[in-house]
Amino acid sequence: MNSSVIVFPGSNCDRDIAVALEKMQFKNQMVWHKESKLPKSDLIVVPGGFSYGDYLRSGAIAGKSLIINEVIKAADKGCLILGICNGFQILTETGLLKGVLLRNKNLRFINKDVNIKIINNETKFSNKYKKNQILKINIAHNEGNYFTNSNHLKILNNENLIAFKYCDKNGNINEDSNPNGSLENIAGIFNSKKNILGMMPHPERMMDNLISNTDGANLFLSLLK
Amino acid sequence: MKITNQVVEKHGLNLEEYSNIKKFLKREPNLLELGIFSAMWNEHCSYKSSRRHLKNLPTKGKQVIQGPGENAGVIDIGDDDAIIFKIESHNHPSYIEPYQGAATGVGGILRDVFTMGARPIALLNSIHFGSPEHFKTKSLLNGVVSGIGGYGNCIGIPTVAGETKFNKTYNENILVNAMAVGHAKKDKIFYSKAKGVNKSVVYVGSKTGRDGIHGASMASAEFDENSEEKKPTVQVGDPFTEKLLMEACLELMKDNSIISIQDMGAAGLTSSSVEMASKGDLGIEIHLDKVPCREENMTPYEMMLSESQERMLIILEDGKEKHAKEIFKKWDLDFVIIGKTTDTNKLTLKYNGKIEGEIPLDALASKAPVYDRKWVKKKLIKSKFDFKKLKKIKIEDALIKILSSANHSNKNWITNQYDQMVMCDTAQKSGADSAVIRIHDKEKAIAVAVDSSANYCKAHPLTGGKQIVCENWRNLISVGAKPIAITNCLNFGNPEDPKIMGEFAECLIGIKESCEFLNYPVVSGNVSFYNGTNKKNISPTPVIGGVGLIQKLEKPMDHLFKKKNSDVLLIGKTFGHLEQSVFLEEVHYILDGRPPEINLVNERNNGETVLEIIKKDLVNSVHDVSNGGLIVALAEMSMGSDFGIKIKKPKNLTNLYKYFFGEDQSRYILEVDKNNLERVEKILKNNNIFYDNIGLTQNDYFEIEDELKIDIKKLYKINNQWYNNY
Amino acid sequence: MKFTVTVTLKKDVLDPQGKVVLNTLQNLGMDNLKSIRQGKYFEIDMNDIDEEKAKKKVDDMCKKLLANMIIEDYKVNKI
Amino acid sequence: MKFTVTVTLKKDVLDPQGKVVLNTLQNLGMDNLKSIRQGKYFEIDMNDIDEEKAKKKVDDMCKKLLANMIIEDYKVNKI
Ligand SMILES: Nc1ncnc2c1ncn2[C@@H]1O[C@H](COP(=O)(O)OP(=O)(O)O)[C@@H](O)[C@H]1O
Ligand SMILES: [Mg+2]
Repeated sequence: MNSSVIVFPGSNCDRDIAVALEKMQFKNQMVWHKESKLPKSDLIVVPGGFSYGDYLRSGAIAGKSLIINEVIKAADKGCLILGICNGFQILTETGLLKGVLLRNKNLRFINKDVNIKIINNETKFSNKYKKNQILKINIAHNEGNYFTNSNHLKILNNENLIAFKYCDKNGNINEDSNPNGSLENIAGIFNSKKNILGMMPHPERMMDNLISNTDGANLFLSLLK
Repeated sequence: MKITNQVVEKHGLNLEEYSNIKKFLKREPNLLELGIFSAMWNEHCSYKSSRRHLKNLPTKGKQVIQGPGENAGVIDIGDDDAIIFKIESHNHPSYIEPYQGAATGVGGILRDVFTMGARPIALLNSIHFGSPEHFKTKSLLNGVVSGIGGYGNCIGIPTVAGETKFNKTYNENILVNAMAVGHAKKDKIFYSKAKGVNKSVVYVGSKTGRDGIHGASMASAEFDENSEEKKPTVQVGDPFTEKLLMEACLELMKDNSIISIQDMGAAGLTSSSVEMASKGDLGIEIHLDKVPCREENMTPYEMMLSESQERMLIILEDGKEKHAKEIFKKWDLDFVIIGKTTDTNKLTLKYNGKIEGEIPLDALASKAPVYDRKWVKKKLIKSKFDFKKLKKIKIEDALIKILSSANHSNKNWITNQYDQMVMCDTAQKSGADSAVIRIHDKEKAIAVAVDSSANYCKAHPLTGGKQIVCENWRNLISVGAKPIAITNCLNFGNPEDPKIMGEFAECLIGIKESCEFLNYPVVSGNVSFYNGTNKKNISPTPVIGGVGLIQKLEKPMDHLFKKKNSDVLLIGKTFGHLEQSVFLEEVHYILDGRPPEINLVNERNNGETVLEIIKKDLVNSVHDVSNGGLIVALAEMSMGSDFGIKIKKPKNLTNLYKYFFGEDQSRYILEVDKNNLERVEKILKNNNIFYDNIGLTQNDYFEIEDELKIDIKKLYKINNQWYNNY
Repeated sequence: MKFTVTVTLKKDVLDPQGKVVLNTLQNLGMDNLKSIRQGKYFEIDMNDIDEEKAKKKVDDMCKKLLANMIIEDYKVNKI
Repeated sequence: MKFTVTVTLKKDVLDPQGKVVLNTLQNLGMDNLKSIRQGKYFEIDMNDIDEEKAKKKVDDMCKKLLANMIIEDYKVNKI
């Protein structure tokens, strides 16, 4: 499978995701944001980091870059798009995903391993996971507090567009297991066609038992199917 | 403007120094020149009080590629890999504006490391605050922590280790020391020494503003009526620009375009240009009208003394200008040729074609003042308290008091604000004795840790200096790393006071003794004097940052108990040294007596043996015994693990307080599986190591026979509440 | 020609920052404080001479970048 | 009684955010844009009846929390 990782000034998880993709045998290319054309890709990843320093609003300025128009076009044609952390924020800023990521409830940057539950395992991104499977996965963000209007929230629930929810290690989804104040503990969502996934946790950090665990690997394996 | 005595003094120069300036110039300096002398001759740049003492430190070793004298130290970790690292203070700015002060501290030290060609792979920090009750402490803590996190997180380098302490000695002067560690290829290391005449001098990075112009602030009254307008401004960090600058520099470093490169740190354009030219035995000519400025009407004085962040000076090979410019353009950064190297051995400053200042470089560098300041020795004070008269307190209560105190609480509240995982090579995060960072794409890893003990150093600087190096070495050993070299940040009070100068001199003697004996050279460092106010100096606080090597990272070693029914061995002798201990300080509010002595022979022997045992994969967990003594170390091994311990009461030491809370040095605790015990004991005996089998791990409880039994979950909770309640 | 722009969160959008600021101020002993909402503020200097044109441009900037119209409102003022 | 507060960086203090926003707007094709500086904005609702008292309180809030007096200036307005 061919993948492309978009690199913005201030992206800093671009190398990490590239390493993960290559480990899973993707043929990966890095794409600088000033480029006006995308290489042929089955998967486009918008990586984590602080594109443009998170200035103004996280993701806002990257959302206006040249290459993003190409990403939008590819998405419309059904190309798979994965936005991780800052990438998720950028995808909401472009409108490819609905809703917005607000400041964490405690107003502090949060980096820790949290548990998330697989809510929908019937997508191109998640078919290698079991439904309700609990993963341990690293988060690292200032603005991960997912918010959307009540209409859209209904759609998310009715159409099974919620990918993951924060939970505790026994799978309980409640305020105590919500690290950042996200609506209904949402940690990741799909668009209605389910070819776009935005998520705050970092699957690329969970690829190696020496460093953490391998709970992220199945996401990439799902995509390869 | 006329240079009066008053103007001279406001530049921090004394009259004798001023007359030397006139001698060197053979005339009176103008204001620009005076500002430059003031920047280069101040303590921070000239090391005038410390140089004589620093000279004595051991700085060489088989693995040292570059010792002190460059932007950072460089060590050899085998193959074609080098590690480049340094620690630096940003104490005063952080007290004035904690967020920006701490953030720019991180930014500054990162530049020191990537300017040498290294990609930074880890950040550490040592932060010291006043008493938690002091009215400023809380906001300083908040600001400093979010500033450190804000910069490191944004630029995408993991902040993996550090230390945080509270002590009223820092009420009016906090300490913020940041350390950066980078990785480079051995044959791709860049130095600041200029070479060749008529080479382009290039300014890259952010524009220059009126940030932190010291001299200007002091002399501002004389400038003009609008002096209020020209008040120095706080340096504001821009980690986003630094990230671009870092990537651009690393990109340019891939080929052979750069002759030399130097970040603009303290005293900005002045110190960088002077350093590059004087090291290369050349001259340098700068056209100040070309300097990219952020504000209108900036004067040459302001440009030369500005401490705007995220800037670099590069000397390029002939014909590489266009290539280099393209790289910086790609990263949206300023790139301007502002001058050239000359053969005049002078710093020549031109503005619109006119010479505004000209100074012989040796006057600024090699001939800068050096002082042999008076210093007095500190006597070892016998403790005055009577141990028998101490209030009775249960061991359990004392332990809980310590574990719930500000200084000994779990630091998750802080470290959760730092991205520790970005770059995906952090094998051991904060919370362990050392952090462990894998070298990308390789099997090997480095271990890093920072340490200080102001109480010990205050009580007896020589012993304290010795102790911190050993403690740092122990921390690296505990994760299975072979210690290689250190950097140090020496935070002291006013060096003009012989007592303070004595603390400095003696701490350095202590550091030197340990470093020499342990073959643990100093490769970089930084001195910060004048910490304190109105004759109230801080306790001497040298901070040691160590780097060690793990040849093959198979499983990271940490201090948490892994299984039940393992034997727990205490390595090293326990004498029961309670003077200057956490127990007396936190439980009885006594800070008195001598710090624990160090026997360097035992230190080395114990450490090398523990390392051997770890390498043979014979232990489940390892922890060194430090502040709080044996009981606190054992509690730390239980909290956060699923296993506790059942400790037998000691046979020979009758006083339980001394046994459990004594801070005798050179000790480690090992958790050993029953089936490995024999092999471990054999190694210990072969190496003549004193050890004791002190108990067995067990499920759920931290227990001392017939004395106490606490649920480890409860201990964990107790240990985790201070920050959240503060 | 100078304009100011204020960007504020829409009424039904959670304002975590404002809430924390409110709590903190109350803890600092500020009484009678009913509510506080936080937003962004911009001072924009335009070289245009035609006010109408300039204002339209500023309006455009807000829509295109400065405000996220899903959650935020904005106001433009000439000063 | 309602007040607005604007908090802006002091002149000469680096505004990294404003710089990036300016560049982006220019790249988006906004011409004649001379400068843009970003700050914070607060809307504060007070229960007080005495305007003077209320204003003094808001002033106090700015000094104590809302503005960082080392690098920022603030302005209070009754609306
Ligand atoms: N305590 C110390 N021990 C060893 N070397 C030191 C110490 N303090 C400073 N140095 C060395 O002196 C040189 C100048 O230090 P400094 O002025 O802090 O560097 P920079 O100009 O990069 O900020 C550096 O090479 C540094 O490593
Ligand atoms: Mg330097």
